[in-house]
Amino acid sequence: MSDAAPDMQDLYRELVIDHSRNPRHFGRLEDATHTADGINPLCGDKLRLYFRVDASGTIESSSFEGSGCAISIASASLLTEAVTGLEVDDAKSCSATISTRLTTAAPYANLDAHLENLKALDGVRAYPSRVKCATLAWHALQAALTNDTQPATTE
Amino acid sequence: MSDAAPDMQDLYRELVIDHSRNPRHFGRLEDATHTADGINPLCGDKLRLYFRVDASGTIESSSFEGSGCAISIASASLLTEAVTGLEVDDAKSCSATISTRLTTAAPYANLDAHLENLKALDGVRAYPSRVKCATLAWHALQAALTNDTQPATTE
Amino acid sequence: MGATAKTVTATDWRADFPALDQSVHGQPLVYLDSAASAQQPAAVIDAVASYQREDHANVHRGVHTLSHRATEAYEGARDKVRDFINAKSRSEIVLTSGTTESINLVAQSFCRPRLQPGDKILITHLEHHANIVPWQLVCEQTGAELVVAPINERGEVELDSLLGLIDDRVFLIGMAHISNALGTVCPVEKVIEHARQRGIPVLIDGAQGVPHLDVDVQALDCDFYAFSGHKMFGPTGTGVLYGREAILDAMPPWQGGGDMILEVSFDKTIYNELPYKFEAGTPNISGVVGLGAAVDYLQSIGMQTIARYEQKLHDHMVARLSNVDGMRLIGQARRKASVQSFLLDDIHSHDLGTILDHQGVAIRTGHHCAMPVMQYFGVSGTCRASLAFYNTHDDIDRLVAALDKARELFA
Amino acid sequence: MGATAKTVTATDWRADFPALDQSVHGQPLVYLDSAASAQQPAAVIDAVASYQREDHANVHRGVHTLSHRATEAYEGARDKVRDFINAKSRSEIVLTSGTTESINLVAQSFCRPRLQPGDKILITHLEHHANIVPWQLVCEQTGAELVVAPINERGEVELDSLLGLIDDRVFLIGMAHISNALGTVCPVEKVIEHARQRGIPVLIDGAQGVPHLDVDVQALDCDFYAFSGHKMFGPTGTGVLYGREAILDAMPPWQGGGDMILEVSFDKTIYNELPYKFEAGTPNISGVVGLGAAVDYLQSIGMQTIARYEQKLHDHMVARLSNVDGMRLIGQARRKASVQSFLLDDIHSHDLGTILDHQGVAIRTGHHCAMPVMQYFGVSGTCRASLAFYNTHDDIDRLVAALDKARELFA
Ligand SMILES: Cc1ncc(COP(=O)(O)O)c(C=O)c1O
Ligand SMILES: Cc1ncc(COP(=O)(O)O)c(C=O)c1O
Repeated sequence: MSDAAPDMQDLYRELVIDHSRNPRHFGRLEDATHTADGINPLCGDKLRLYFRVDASGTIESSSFEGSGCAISIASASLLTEAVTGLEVDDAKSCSATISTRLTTAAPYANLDAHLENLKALDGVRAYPSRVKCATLAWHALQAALTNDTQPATTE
Repeated sequence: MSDAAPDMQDLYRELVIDHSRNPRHFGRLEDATHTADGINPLCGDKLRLYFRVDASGTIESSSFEGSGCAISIASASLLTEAVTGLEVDDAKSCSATISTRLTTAAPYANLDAHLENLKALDGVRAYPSRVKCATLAWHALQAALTNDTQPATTE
Repeated sequence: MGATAKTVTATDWRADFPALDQSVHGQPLVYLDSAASAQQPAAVIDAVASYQREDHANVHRGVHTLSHRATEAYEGARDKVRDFINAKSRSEIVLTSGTTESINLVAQSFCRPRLQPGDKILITHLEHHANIVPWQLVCEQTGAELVVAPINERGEVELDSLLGLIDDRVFLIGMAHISNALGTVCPVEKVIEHARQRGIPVLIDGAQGVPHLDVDVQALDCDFYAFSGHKMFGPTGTGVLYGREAILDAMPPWQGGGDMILEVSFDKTIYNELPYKFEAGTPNISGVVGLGAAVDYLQSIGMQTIARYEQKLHDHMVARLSNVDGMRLIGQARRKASVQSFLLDDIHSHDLGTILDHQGVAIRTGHHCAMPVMQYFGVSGTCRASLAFYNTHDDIDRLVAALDKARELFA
Repeated sequence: MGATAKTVTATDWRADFPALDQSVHGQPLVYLDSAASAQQPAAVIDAVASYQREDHANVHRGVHTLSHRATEAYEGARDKVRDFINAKSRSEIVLTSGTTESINLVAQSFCRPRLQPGDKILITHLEHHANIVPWQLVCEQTGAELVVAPINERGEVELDSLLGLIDDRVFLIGMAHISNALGTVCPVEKVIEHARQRGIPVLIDGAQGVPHLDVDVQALDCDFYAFSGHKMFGPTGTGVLYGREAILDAMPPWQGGGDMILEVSFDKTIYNELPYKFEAGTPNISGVVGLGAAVDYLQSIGMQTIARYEQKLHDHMVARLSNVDGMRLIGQARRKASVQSFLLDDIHSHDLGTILDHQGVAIRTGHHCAMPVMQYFGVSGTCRASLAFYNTHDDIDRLVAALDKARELFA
């Protein structure tokens, strides 16, 4: 199993394990202006994301709740850190950036400083069956900010 | 095709072609005491057999009507010739004899004189998909004489 | 047709089909029964076998490698089918067990909850039982009425009569793209155009369309299109229901079970999104993998090439058959494809089938699951020769020679 | 169990299954996901391929040689299935696309026309969604009520509670033979005995029963028994509904189409006799041929030999897993077979599945289409290792070693 271990550690990087064990911004956001659910029927991941957007279109605060695997929880937690303080449009394009990063085989592009931590998710690329876990929160972000009422799913 | 022709003529013997073209006892028997339908969904054969059985249990007269392939018509026609004049029980055992003859690979047994003509059907043995055509009338005979109300089918 | 098709030859294609390379009763097989079920190219047979030898597991719910491979193979085939018939979205491709299930699904999920007594389902007189009996069942269940547009003695749907039958009570129109019994190519485009104007949904039974035509559901603009894998050189037990997304979305599920749900509790069950809502239980994974391989194979030749080649062969077959003494052709539509029904003298179709089989020529005989067509023509059954692109001129010669023999035998 | 089983070894059987002879992530595959879908022996894969290469045509309606061969192969497989489960008559063997369709068929054809508001369908808390959602749908359609018998913390159906729920409004009882999520062998014999006394029909979901037990439907005396080909080492897209002849006879058809009719006209349609009445359209011929080959294969080993071997292996697996630190076994019924669900520390099942896969060990994770079971145990999913007779002690060692690795990684 000696050659298996390194890869696994690439998927379950320290930052991922940390965020999955101690998710940031976990819980309901009482005065949220935008919210959306994400469901991954494959593994039963269920997330609800909350955002408070102020009058100028800035995401003042973010949070999430739900349950899921380490990858989906870490991804949601990293997301809340990354998008808080962004303009809505920037957050959306950030969602697109990350989705593309995780789902295509293109060389990794540089990431803006505030997205730097999201590189921790890069390991999922090698695990096609887990990509959806990593992108779930980002789909839900997209849905929340476009006020889509259907829960986002990864199927 | 030279080796194909003889086999075919074994299936379509002269007597079979004759009975299929000029079926005996064809038509409805007005004062029938026993009747039954035979349906072969495979080729759409539909027969109705009629028998008048007298008080002593003898088949006084027989007839049939319907449509079907040469084999099924010839078989029904030959049947009406063979069983007229028989006791009901003898007719039933005759039905069993012929069904066995056509559906098993056992060596041909001798046939009583009144069944002699039925040898003309022996050729179907080599055509498994046509055996049902030859046995249809005999199933219906069985059904008629046991007063079964369901149409006999060969499926 | 014409000049371009002359250069196309079936010889290479034929070699792709292992089943065609055998003798029957000592004669090389001539397979003229593709309308009942087509043979498979080795590419399909091998795709199924190697899926099974290397990649099989259950789909959708697994994280392990085989399950992932199986899911990719299964969902990849759905994408191929989408592309093949040019559906807008993969959500519109519901994988079923065949045309029959596809049509029953529409009858039960789309029609049954909405049909009111007095509503009408409009079909034609040339339909296959699969496009008759499901409507009879749902009409009985709801008090709706089955209305049948007539055909003429050439075996064509009478377009004007059909359009004349359309009124405000018509809830759905179901019709074949190509008749399996007569070969008639039906005027589906015109019917769809009229129906769309009146907001009436149309289901096309494409079981015989997809193997012979270049089908584009967006161009057709139909609401449902149903077809079977085994008639398009793929495995039995596979089929497709194409449905317009908005319509499928509004329909309740068909069967209940695994995979068609997002969440189950005893209080409340939430159904999955399209197309999974309609795919309860473990699907026919290996069959669908084979269906995907069949699409690849057909696309490698090109449906237009196939249609052109077949049209030529069909016309040749009809011409040759017309010259056989004692021949009665049944089905002489002006637009016709791939199929010819006929009777010879007074020889029963079943007998003729046996005599031809004895010479290695496989045709189908009987009612072809289209009894109303038989009733219309006043026959209990017909002989039917049906073509695929793997058939050749030589096959037609063999058919005609076998018919001549049959006449000798019954002379 | 015991002495006799000791002499049995899986090594030879394993070699019959091509898919097991491969590496995943550089490790020899350990396949512990047979409860989701079993692998096929080469005998099945080859039977399907050679049917397709040599004998394929449509069944039932053809006079030509291939059609006759296909019909014999298809109907021959039905006879094998009849023999395998010891049904009284081949009329009682309805071939479907899987357990899911079999159960939906009973819900829609048997129950829907008869259910009155206030009638009850009684199931248990450990059912697969395939034995829940069809009943929810038919209850919604008819106003009947779904009643659920409880399970206990070992994952056993509480027999007394179940029997206590039986009253005059119970129209049908549906229950699993073996739970796919928990491995519980359910007390179906006792339930059937009580139900028979009260004249209540019982459907057994045998999807997990048939691959592991020697099933005899006459000895069981159930009214319906449903199972899937792909869980018994046969092809996907095949399944069986066994039904008592008198009951099937009285049921209206399920789907409409070809083959399920004797006669169709627009006025009146006469349905075919059993079992064809329930088999509309072209069946999954090649799949059913494979199912027949799977039955032959299983019978060549013997279901009792299989059950004995598996029971030993199962008990060994449970013993080994119990000794893993941080292990929580879910499902500890006193009668149990082939399956063990578990959780390890606080590692999410999905993560554990990935880590095991990376070591070549294929398990299933998630809700196993049995969400109510997950709700009962208060978990969103479990890891599930499931066995077939091709698994070995070595597979269990590999599983346990992989779990140890996972604990290291998440330590
Ligand atoms: C107990 C049980 N019932 C029903 C099913 C459904 O079987 P299928 O998906 O083959 O229709 C399964 C398998 O998933 C099962 O394990
Ligand atoms: C025109 C037409 N519709 C429907 C069907 C039914 O297809 P299947 O038997 O594959 O469900 C057929 C084939 O038999 C057909 O030719």
